[in-house]
Amino acid sequence: MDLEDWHDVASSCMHCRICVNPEFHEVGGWVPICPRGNKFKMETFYAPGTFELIRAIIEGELTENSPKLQKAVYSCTMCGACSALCEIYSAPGAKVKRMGKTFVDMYIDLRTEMMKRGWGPLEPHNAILKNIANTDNAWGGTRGDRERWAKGLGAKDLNKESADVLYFAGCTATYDPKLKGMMTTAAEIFNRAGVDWGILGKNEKCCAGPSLRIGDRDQFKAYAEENIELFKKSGVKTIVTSCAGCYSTFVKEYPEVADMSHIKVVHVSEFISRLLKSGDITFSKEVPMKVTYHDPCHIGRYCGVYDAPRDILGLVPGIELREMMQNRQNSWCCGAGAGMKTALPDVASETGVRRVKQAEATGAEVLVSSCPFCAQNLTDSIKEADSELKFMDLTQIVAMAL
Amino acid sequence: MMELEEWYNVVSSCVHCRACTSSDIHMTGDENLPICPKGNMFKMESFFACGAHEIIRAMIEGEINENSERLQHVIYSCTMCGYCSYHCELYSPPGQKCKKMGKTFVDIWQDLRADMMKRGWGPLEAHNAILKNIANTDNAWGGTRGDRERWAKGLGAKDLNKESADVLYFAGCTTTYDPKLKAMMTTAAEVFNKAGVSWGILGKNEKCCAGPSLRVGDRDQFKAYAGENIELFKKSGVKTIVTSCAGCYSTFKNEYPAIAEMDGIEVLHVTEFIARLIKEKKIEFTKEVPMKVTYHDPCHIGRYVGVFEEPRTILRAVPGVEVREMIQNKRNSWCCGAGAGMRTALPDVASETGQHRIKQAEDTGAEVLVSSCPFCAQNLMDAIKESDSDLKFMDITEILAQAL
Amino acid sequence: MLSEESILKTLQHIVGVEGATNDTPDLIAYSRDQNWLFVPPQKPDFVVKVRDKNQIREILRLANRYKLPVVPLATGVNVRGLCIPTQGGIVLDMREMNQILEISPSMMTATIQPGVTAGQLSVECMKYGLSPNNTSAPDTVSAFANYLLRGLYFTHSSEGDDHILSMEIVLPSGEIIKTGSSGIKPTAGPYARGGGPNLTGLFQGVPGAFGVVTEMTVKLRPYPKHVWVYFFGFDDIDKEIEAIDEVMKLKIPTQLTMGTLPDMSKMRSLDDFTALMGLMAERMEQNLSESSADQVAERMKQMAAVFPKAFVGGCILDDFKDRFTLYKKTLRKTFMEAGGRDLSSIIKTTGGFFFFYEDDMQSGGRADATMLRRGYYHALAFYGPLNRYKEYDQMFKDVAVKHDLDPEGALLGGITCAPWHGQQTYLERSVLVDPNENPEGLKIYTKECVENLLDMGIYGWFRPYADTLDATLERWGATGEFLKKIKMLVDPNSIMNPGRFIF
Amino acid sequence: MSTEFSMKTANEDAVLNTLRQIVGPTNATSHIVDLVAYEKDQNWPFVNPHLPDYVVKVHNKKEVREIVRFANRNKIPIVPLAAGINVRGLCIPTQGGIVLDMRDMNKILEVNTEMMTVTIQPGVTSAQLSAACRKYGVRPALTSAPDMASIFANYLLIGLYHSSSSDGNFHILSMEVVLASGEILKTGSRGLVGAPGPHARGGGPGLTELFMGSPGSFGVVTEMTAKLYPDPKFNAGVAYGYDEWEPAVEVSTKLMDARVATQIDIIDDNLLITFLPTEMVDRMGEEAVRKMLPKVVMICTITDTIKERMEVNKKVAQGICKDVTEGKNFGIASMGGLGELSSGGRITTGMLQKGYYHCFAFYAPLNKCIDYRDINYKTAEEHGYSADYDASLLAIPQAPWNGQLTYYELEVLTCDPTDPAQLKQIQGYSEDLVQKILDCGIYGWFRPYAEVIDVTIDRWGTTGEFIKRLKNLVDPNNIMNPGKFVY
Repeated sequence: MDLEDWHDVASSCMHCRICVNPEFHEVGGWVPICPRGNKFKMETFYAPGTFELIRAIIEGELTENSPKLQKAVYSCTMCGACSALCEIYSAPGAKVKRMGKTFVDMYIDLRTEMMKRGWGPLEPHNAILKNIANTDNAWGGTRGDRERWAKGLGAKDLNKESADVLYFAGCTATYDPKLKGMMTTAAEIFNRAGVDWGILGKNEKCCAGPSLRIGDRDQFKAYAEENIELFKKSGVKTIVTSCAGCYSTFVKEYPEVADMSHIKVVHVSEFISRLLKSGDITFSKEVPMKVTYHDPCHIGRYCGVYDAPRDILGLVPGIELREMMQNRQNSWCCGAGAGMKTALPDVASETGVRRVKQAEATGAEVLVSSCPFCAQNLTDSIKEADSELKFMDLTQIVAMAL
Repeated sequence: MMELEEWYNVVSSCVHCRACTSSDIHMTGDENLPICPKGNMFKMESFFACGAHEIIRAMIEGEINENSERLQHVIYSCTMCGYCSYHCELYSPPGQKCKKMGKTFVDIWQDLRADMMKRGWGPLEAHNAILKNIANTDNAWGGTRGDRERWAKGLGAKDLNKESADVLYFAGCTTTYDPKLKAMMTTAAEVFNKAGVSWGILGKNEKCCAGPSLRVGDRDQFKAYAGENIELFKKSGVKTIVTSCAGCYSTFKNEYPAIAEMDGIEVLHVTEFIARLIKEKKIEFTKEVPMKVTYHDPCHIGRYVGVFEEPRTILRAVPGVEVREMIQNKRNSWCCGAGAGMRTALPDVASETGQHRIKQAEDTGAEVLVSSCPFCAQNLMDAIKESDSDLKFMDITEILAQAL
Repeated sequence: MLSEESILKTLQHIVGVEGATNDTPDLIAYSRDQNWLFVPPQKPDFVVKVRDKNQIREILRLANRYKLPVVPLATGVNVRGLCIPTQGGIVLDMREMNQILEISPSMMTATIQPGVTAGQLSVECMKYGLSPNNTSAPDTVSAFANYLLRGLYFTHSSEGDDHILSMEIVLPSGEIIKTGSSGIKPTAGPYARGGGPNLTGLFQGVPGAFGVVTEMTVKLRPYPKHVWVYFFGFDDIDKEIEAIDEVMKLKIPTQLTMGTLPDMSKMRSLDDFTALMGLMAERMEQNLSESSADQVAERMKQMAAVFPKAFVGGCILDDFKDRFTLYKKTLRKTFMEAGGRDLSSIIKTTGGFFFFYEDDMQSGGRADATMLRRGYYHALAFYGPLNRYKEYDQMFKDVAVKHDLDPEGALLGGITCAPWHGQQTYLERSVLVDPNENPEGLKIYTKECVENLLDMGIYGWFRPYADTLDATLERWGATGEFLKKIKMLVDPNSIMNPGRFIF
Repeated sequence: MSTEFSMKTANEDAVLNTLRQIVGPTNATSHIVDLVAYEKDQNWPFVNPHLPDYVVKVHNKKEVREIVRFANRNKIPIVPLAAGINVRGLCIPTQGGIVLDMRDMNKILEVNTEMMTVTIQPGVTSAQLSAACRKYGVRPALTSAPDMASIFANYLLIGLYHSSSSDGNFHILSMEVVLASGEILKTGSRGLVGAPGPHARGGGPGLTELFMGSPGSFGVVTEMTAKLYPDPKFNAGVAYGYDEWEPAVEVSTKLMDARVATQIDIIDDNLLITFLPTEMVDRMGEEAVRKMLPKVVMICTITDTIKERMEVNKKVAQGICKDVTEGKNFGIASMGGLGELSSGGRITTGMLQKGYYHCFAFYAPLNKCIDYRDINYKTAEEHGYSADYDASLLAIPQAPWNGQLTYYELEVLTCDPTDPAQLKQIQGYSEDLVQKILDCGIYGWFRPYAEVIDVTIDRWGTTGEFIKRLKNLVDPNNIMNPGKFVY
């Protein structure tokens, strides 16, 4: 939508600040939930402030760019927590819910408007957009390297062959060597379960979620159309992805670009959970570990995938899952979202370190999640907080138990 | 009797708690009622006991060093009913100190008026008339000595100047010289005869008990008369003195012992004596007296001495009489207003205080207001007229006379 | 006058570069709330984040010297524009000054700073087995400001609305006043009312117009182990009021809310219900949002058959089992004898409103925030004797008819207030006119209702909201004049939240 | 024939004539005989006696207003006096001027059982009000001061009540004050024209409490509406004697936490004796009575309108007392006079028996009770009193119980100040004790008595300054009971 369409929602903010702290009965304490506001404190950096900014921009009260405006707009990780809370209690949330949207959609349209007016995005964001334009991925990795991880893992080449399941690895997991394990374990699980799967290999392009969240709507539209074409051409019925970002983009954003109803998009945790339930794979080895699970915003708050990862961990023999104080829809963001890691690393780091501290408080030895962005940021944050915690992806745990 | 200065410690220990200005609600039917006639009438603090204490302190310290009508008004408008003393005695320092000395505030007020006379600041003209009468005619009313015994003619009273008897009936000047009160004496005589009491009177030689002189402030006249009377009583050889007058009774009981030895002569008020006769079954009441009455406790036999029950036993003994208590009764009675020379010196105080009591009597729904003191009788009768109430006043003896 | 740059530089010198700003985006965030119709939006000139009272003191001295308006803001959650800087100046944002300085179980007190929210205080107190007097406002409000302005509490009918023991105020001159235990040094603690005139009352009920309150000690009570929520229906409002009076005089209920209900038979759909039931409907709408249209209609029919003309609802909280059961028994008996019907079970299953409050009533929460879901929450709130409820209700209906609004369109709710002398009852008429649709209509309606209420006689307004102030001033006589004198005494340059109270 | 007594006196002047025009010839006087009654009270060791220049009996608000305006114009001090029995010299005109005697302005204007409020004038005494209310089946807050006291002034100065532990001691809802300028200020709901009654507190800043806690130093309060409470038909009591103080304090704390008591009194033996009927003490002799009494007694009275609630509360109270220690059960009945707890009475005048009632009264937390006791006993001994006989302590926990708000009274009841040596002794003891208590830390004084106020001002810091500025605002010419409060 255009920014103007949000005028009614933006000006109905009651300033009740329900979006600043989660309901203390659920969380058992009075804790913050908005990474941006918690760091910069000024009201501008909380949702009510942003609503007034949007209203001011639409009404022409705010007519010129400023570093403070950029900082306010681009320091938001788009974790969706404020929207989840406002939805229950207050006016803008109720209106947005009736529209079938969340505040994240408004923030995306705000950044689109910023780009349209030439007020943004920030330099590091432009680097990402350029990378995507040139190399179909945000990291500037070569197309050739796209499929290197899959060599010898029995993945069909869906450009030529056909299969039931398309495994969409996602750029971040593909090009970050530290995350290679996410894909290889996924492949091992598919093979073990006898799943008929394949990958697009070289032709796999960025889902363009980051472009959308940075504000380049055109780039997103172009890539979305191409990808949807590609998916239709590959004839698969199900797409499984390990990347939470890709998952939410396929589920929530792509349907608005073109019809995606014929393909079912499933996150790797949901897929594995189904395989376990159907008995295609079973756990045999003991994994005596105390773990705590971090809900990635893009599969949790965005799409409500909370239980699948916990079901999986629940079935792993010998494992002990300890919930953090802030979990499920009240989770604290890992800090990497919406291009934060590249553009405002201090926000990403400070947010991540706070999450690491929360994980330590549970007494767990391992912090588990299932999203490459969370993986990157939480691993860095563990180092920065020089914590003894170890970070493992959900699939790595599954692999140990197989 | 003491000099005013000797009261310095007592009066300066007043804590101004004003217990002397209103009744304790637990004693007066859960009502917070006035208790001081002059304070209730003139309202200013100086008219209450706590004001009087400060005035005495100021007179002793010299802060008040000249007479004034205001000072006289404050001092002489007190009927000396003793109610303030009773309430102060319960908890507050001056009352407690007096109690330990075996005295009450009335002693203070008497010494104050003695001091006023000594300073030549008092008493009032009307009081001087009383003192002159007593000096000349041995009674406050100026009645002739001859008339002293007229009431007793033919009632079988022995002449105790010559004969002897067990009981000396001391009529008292007010009862003797006020014709309206004659019945008080004649009924007393009738009761004595009926009960076979050997009694007599001093007749012409009966002199004023000089209580009024003391309360007006003339301590010398009181001392003189008291001495003579005590001699007379001892000479008459009686064992018991019975009097109808509450004033004489309290003077004999409280003041005379300090003047001279009374050789163990028992002093009884007529109500005490009759109550004893009833208990000893010497007299009984035969006739029905269907009457609703309420009894007014004269201060001088009630609060001064403590005679509360005897009058009530008499009334209860009379068949058909229904006794109804006023809201302020017994030790908490409201004064009739006649005390300490009030009727002559400040009649407005006497009248208003009396009318206040009449209203209380009416509130009980009684037909007859009964009492047993000539001063109360005079003042309450006048008060009934002034407030044109349809109450009737009867002395207690009149009631029992109807039942004999 | 100082230039804007030098003022900003001085402010940043006091609170640090990050703490003070005049960037437009920051100013915009503080410029309005939903009460814009009665409190016109206005950007402040500066926003300053303060952390302690010395910073506040320096800022006030600066503002006093250069006559810069100062608007103290604890969390700013009052939806009545009390913190909108209508005359510009400095917004003193105390959200980060949110320490709970002390919770003393033996003293049963808590000493808090302005930024402490109601939820934060409830959570901390629970750790000691204690509980503050929980406000029924959402838990994001500042407990501090709520006590200062005397809010509504789940213990309103047994503990009343005065919960501050003592407080510390910074005056524009920079002086620091200690009320309550009258600040005799060394004091045994800033806890209780000391001797001499008690200034605490003077600085209450005033939205920061006499000085910046920087610290306060409030009463705590044992955590209520037992909670019972009740809902009785009456057909005769007079009998109901009598029963309420009797129950209040027995000093039983912890919170008691009452009111009349519109004619239920007119309800067909959820929208009818929302229009008719006003605030109470919000949570119901949420509960029913998942069910289908005919399920909703069925639920409406069920309720219409049962709903009474008037209701009494509320809760009883106690920590002693047998006293708690005694209260339950007595309250139920009194209401039943007055013709009340115990509708608790039916209401719990059908609509649920009142019962969605249950755990809030015991430990505080944000259920009340559902009232904000329509995007506007405009209400006329005042104190008056309960026995005049019908007169007030009739007046609101007449004015509604006069402005062709649905007379049954809103609910006059009442919450009884201890110590119940004068049958002091908080009365609120929620106005369901959407200011965006019909601003002028709402203004006329409100002005007329305010005038009528003042003519009929009320004890006083719940709070000095903008829409009630001007009509009240002429009727305040000498008291109004005296309050002006007090204002001149403490704030001669009128920098404290100007225009918000008297002048 | 009524005799006319003139009130003529030497010092009659224009002022007296004006006053007489306002209130009538017999109601204003400057005659020495009338003035001496207002010159002193028993607290003269700390408030030196001083004659007023004029005494005026007023009967309504209009008269008060005219007199106040006249006095303000001519800068004549005004001392408002409701009953004047505060035995602490609060109504002694230390700077002369007019004593405004409101004893006969004593109407109970309205007893409203529906609103549970009563509207009274200054002269209404506690006895008068409690008796009047009983007819309606309600009771005011019954002061533990003697019932001759003005309940109006008692509420204004925030007294102590037989239900302070449950009803607290703030009983005024709204009032009318005549300021020095003659303006009539109406606080609470009275302020708003057309309010449905002077019954309750209105919104906005609370001005009522501004005029409480000081002896008429901010204006003459001419009318107030106070709270009424249901007359408790059922009352019970739990009383235990202890030989140590710790259990008494612990039991009282637990009882207050449980909110079961109407009133809790912690009384030591020296004070307890004054409450026993004087005949009993005289008959048995003080020594024998002392042996009978425990060191300290905790009396918990429980009154209620609902029988079962009283039973429930009593059961809880007894449970608490048993859990702490098996104290010696001390029947209330044997307390004689204390039986007046439910109807008000004069028993506490007994504390004045010895002619002088020196006491320090302040607010502080209950858990410092034993510190204050030790300070009092030690200071008393240092000044030649005996801790066993002379120094005594009374502690009454107050609602709201937060901050363990407790009223403390440290007394010496055995001093007769007319003896110069004892006068020097009590003044020395008093000076020493004030400093020690302030150093130990209190919440605040019970009332601004002379012997504590000047010592406290310099410790009151900016709050003291602010109160002075408030006083200056309402009373620029400082005519309102000058010298009695801040200055």
